[in-house]
Amino acid sequence: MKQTALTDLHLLARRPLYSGRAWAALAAAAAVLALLPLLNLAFPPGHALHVSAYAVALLGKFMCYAMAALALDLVWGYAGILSLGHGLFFALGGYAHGMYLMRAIGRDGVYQSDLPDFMVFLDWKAYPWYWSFTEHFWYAMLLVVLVPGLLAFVFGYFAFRSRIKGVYFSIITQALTFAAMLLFFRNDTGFGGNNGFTDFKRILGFDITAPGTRAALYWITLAALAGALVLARAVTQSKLGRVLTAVRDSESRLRFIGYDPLGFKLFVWTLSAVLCGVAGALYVPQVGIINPSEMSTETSIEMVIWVATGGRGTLVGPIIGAGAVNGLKTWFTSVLPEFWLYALGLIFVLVTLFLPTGIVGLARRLAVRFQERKA
Amino acid sequence: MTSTHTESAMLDGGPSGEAGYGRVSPGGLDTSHGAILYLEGITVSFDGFKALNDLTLDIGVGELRCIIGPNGAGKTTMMDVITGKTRPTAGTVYFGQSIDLTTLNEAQIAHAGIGRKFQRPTVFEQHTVFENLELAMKTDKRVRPTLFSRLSGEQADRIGETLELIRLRPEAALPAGLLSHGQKQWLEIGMLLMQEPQLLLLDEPVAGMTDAETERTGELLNELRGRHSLMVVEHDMDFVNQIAGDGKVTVLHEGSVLAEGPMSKVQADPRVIEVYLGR
Amino acid sequence: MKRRLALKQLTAVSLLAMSGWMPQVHAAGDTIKVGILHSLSGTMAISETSLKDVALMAIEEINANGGVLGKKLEPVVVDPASNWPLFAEKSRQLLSQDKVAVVFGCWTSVSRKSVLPVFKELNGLLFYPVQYEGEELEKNVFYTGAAPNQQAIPAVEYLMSEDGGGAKRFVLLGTDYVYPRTTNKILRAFLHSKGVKDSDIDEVYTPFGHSDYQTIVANIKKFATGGKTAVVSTINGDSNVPFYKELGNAGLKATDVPVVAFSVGEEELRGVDTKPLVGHLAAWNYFESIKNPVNQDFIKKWKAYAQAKNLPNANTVVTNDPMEATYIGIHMWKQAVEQAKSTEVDKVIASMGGQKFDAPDGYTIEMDKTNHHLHKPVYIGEIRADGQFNVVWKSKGPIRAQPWSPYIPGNESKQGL
Amino acid sequence: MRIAAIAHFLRRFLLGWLLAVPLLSAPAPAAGVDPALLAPLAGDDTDAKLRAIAALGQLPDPGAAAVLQALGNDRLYATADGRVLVGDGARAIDPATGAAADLPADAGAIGINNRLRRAIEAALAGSRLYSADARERLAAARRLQQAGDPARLPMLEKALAVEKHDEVRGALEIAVANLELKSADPAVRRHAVELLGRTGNPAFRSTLAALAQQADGPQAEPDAEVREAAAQALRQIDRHLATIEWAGNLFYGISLGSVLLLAALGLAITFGLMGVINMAHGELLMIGAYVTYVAQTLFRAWLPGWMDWYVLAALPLAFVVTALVGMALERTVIRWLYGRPLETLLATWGISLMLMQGVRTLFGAQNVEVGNPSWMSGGITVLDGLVLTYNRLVIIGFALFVVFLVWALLNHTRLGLFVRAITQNRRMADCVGVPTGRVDMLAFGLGSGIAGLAGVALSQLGNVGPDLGRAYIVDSFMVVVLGGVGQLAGTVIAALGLGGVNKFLEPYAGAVMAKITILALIVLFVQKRPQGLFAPRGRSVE
Repeated sequence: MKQTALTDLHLLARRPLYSGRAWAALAAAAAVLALLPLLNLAFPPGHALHVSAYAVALLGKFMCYAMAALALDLVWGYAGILSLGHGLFFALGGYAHGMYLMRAIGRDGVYQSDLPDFMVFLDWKAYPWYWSFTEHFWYAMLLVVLVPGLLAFVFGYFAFRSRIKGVYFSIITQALTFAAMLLFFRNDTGFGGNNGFTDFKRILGFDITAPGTRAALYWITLAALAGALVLARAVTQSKLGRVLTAVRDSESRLRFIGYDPLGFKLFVWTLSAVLCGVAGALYVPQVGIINPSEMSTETSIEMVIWVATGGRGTLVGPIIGAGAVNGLKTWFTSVLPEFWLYALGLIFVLVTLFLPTGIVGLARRLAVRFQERKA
Repeated sequence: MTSTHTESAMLDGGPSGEAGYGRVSPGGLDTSHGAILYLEGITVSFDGFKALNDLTLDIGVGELRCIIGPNGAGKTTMMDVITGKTRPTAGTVYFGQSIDLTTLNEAQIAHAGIGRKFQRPTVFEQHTVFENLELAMKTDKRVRPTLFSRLSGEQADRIGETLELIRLRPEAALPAGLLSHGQKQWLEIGMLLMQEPQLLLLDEPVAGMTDAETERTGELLNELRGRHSLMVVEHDMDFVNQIAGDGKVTVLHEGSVLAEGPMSKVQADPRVIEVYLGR
Repeated sequence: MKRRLALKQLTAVSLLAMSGWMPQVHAAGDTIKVGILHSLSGTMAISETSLKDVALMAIEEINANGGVLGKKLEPVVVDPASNWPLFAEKSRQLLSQDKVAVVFGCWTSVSRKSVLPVFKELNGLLFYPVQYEGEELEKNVFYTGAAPNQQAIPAVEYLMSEDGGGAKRFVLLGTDYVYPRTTNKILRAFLHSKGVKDSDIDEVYTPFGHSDYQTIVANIKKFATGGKTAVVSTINGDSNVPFYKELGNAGLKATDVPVVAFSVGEEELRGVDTKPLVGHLAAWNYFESIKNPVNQDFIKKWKAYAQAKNLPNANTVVTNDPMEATYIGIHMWKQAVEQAKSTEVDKVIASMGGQKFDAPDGYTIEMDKTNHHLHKPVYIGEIRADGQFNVVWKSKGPIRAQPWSPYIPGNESKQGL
Repeated sequence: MRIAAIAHFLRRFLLGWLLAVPLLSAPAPAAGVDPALLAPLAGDDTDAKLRAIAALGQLPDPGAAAVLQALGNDRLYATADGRVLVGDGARAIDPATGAAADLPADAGAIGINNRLRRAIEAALAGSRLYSADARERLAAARRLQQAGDPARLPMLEKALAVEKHDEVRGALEIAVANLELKSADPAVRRHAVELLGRTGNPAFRSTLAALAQQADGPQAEPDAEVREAAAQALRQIDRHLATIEWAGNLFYGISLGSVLLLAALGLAITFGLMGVINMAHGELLMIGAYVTYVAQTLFRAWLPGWMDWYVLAALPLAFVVTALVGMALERTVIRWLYGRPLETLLATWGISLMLMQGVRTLFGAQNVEVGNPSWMSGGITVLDGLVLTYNRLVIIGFALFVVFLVWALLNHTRLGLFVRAITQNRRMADCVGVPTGRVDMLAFGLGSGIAGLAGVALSQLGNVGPDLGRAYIVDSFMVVVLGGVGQLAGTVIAALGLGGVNKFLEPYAGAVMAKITILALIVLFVQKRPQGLFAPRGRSVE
């Protein structure tokens, strides 16, 4: 009898990444998304199965947002660290990639100079040091990971070491992001000031506006998103994931059983920042511009709202949330341009009041009720 | 040692220096003088108010020590000092002969082999009973090992045994938040045991328990006696009588030791009667 | 778990529906769609909202007169919310979803820059109605606002003239973005050519939405002790109010240190108590106070429209340069379409050059044959106590735009497309 | 504050003409300004106009002055038949005859430019030197100090000869000295230079600098002693300038600080005490500002005579309105979110979006015009050179007043007691019978109301538009966090500190870098003191 008992304990111990059905559903969703660019390329406009380039581009953008939301959910949903500064990491990733894209323009700029146009009108004669090597794609990719990662690590190390928690942490992340935004707004900083980077021509030699390139970027984004989801799932399912939730629920207790929260927080915080940076890097070539407004308070708070709407601490929720909120935004800004802010604002209020667990939470509750009805 | 810690903390964010204790103890702890914990002249003051005042006290290996005293006598503060939550304004705290606790943080102290149970039961309510024990289980608690750790068979067995011990086997898969008050108390004790500490600090372990539960808890502690050193802070005199036996009892008053000795002797002490039992 | 993901698919699909995957039913054929891409929310709404309204007015007017090619114009208004990536997304939507024949929109240079690639890729047509820094010439864009030589340089010339107070020293004060930077670069070169030393030029930039001008005004005062000084302000819309308030209260009167602004028009002055500002200057290609029948008619129409649609503060609405530029743009496009007998972008572009239009600015202005910019007259006005401008100087006639300023090295070669 | 305001108001009354807007219309001129003199004013020839203005300036006739004054305020009209009329509302007076009549329909206002304005002021100044009122004479003398026209020298000396008032004499002497620089006699020049040096007035810096440089300079100064004296004078002036700059930074810092303080005070209650991350705080400021605008509009319509006091009327109004809005929010949304601070962030963010759009729908997306009342426009000049603007002075005072108000409310009222009780232990307070619900509502209302008051103040400095709030929200949170949540004193010190540091950095680092540095400092500071400047200590921390 004890034997059987023990085995069921082992069952408790072993946690699969996803249930078989979940894997299937995920694959299905991914497949649907992956199909769209093909439909766009394969069928002529007007054909019933044609997907407009606009829709593809839009979804590509949303997937970048979704990835950022996912990253934010890792820290907020699991470790209970609310960041109002993820827009910063997103933008830094974007800028890192943007530097390469700017170099890739070559002499096709307005001034036919080796330098980007904004450096020309600043009368700069050469690239500042921090632009060196950015003409190499892979170095830029390295920066995409390193810059947000390092910043997050250093900032996080000091913040967590001095045990800054909750609202305080949120506010200083906001301060950091705001400062960074002001810094990037300055033309003298060397990142194009308010205009940021735009008018990209090519990436790795491919014309950046060609449908093929678009599709490729789209698929890469989709893959990255899926990868990020699996990775995040793996982390949260591991024992480390359980430590993180413990940090969220009772950090001091965790100390007394021998864990030092610093390292765990730092790990997930940095991971999240890196994911966010990658999302930003994928975002830039698809929307064709990166500028400091991505670091504005508004952007970061909206990210939080995507997570909240989708359901924090569920990983899939933020992805849905990012899609839903931005979808609504796109829709509203066209159908009721004068009043969409009312609608959006109201949604935020209602979600916080009546959907504390977000869309996913609602879905779960409905599911449960449904099953009870059946039983 | 602290330096190596901070340094390593920068590398992998985890306490590594003291993780050493985690691995080598109990053998590693030098208790050659028979005592496991020394408090010497501890003073703690918050903005002038002295919560502890030149407190001196030591606990022997395998001893079960009961600490009693009226509210505000400084019992909880003393535990805070031992577990590193509060730094003493003056005085030294030694764990065994060699470890100066005042230089370590909570996590390091926990690793060194001191477990603490709080006044209000604090368990991770979102986690299942099983997970609570798993988290507490003694192992390398740095980041990387935690990330890649898989639960081995005998680890699961140990959790199983503990579950039996604290009688929560049926609730293993329940979120801890759903447990009754007493069950939470036991779960917390269970978590202490999983840490395999050499010194257990128990802050009012039977507060709010039914008589049956209290009874059971007493038995539990008696089972632990000898295997671990225990320090029990308690108000409930009957309970103290039940577990203290002929062991030493310490009476705290206004932040320092008022009386010390077997229960019978202490209860007879007029000063103790005056400040505590009398009322 | 399962439902969670089922829900995911569902959202994905419904999202597609929203973003126009599902074949949309358009009342195409009997109307011509016209996109209007101005921020109605966010920081730029302050300036752009009235452009949206004036565009709608012009469209109504055209429709009232039988539309274009016998078809009515159907405005498609979207709100890019002062968010540059959203500008790109929205322009893509207008061009590829709504299939608009032309887009009127954008205010800031960055918004224009962010939509440019889209217009190039989808070969769309954009009319950009705001004065800007030049240094750009795109086949798909017509610039109905002023290039630097149609606004900045005449203004500075005036300041140096006797009537303008014969300024010897200049404070180039601007918000830190591309328009002020480039304009000031051009002005500096121009001033050099007039023999002004660098020591007599002070270039100052403030962040967006800067609201505390105490230090800067104090510095201007200090700088002014060095000789007859004038301020050339390229401060972006919003920051002007605190700047002028500080200026007025610090007792810097126009008679001591005149300020000429390129981003302050009637619309902006609605938000300021103008009494302390009397005598400060602005340079535009149009002022509401210009007296001529076309303008009176334009103003009358606008006020009537505001009343009819009861826009906020309808009784105090004013007209300004970008509004006029929008108005001109729409009408010129109409003419071009009728000449080309088609709304096809390439044909329209071809027939745009040389279009003439009797503009409210009192001239029959012409779209340049090659460089996509208008020939515009230049007016310099002093702020009056009633928030209007008192024209103190005007160019002999319309001036041809120089998008590639000769004052920027390397531009000599560039002319036309 | 009120008394000073009134006193100043009267002063402005007399100085009215000097400023762009006169507070009373010109006195009707007596008969007899030569039409031949007036005619050119209607013409297009600027030089002729200038001559005419100068000529009118020389006339003792008050009518001439009235004409110039009217010209200066766009109230001088020219009829089709070339007559020139002084307009006064619907009526007009013909300065040639003094006859009053209705303003003819065909009469158009005569436009002028800055050049003419300068000429007019100078011309008027000439005649004003003999005004009965010392202040007018002083102002005129000051005006003439700037004009470098030697032809005026005799006139000035004549005036100086009869002038009794010391201050005016001083001013005149300087004006004379300024002209004497061109005298042939080195001794005179040197005396003049020394006099100018003693004034420390930066206005003369450039002239003196020219004198000080070697004889081959543009304004060649042959005499070495004079050059030396000039250099000396120059040093005096520069020293003076330095002091002014320092004092200036101090003042700017304090005034910026008081603005931050006002903006943050409301938040110090809603966020600091009640723990609501109120992202709509900025919008409450904005509402306060818009209430001011409405009050102004109402006064324009109904009490034009009392325009100067509309701000005072706006204060209670703004407080009530924003307080009501705040309470409404608290009742409908925030009350459900206590203890979930991060959720309040999201909800209030949504609310702020709606409030902003609401204002756009009501008042339009454009900024609205809110004017300073006359007693808040302009400024006083101290240390001859540093201008302290009245609106900022008033706002500094107002900020202190509001701080006192809040302090009193929190520490000397029952409500305050309850609020503090709840912030320390909500459940306990509930148990001892504190009506937490009502107190929450009132406290939130109080915080919002104070934001409203701040909005009134802000409307006097910057623009009033839908985005007003966004500009202040981040700064406000910085101030509260830096000061230490729930610490009123901390908030005050933090605000003033930030303002000061910012303003002392700005001259060196520039506006942007100054702000960035500040934010960086805050981030670093919070590392050291996670609880802010004034952190609560003891066992209750964890």
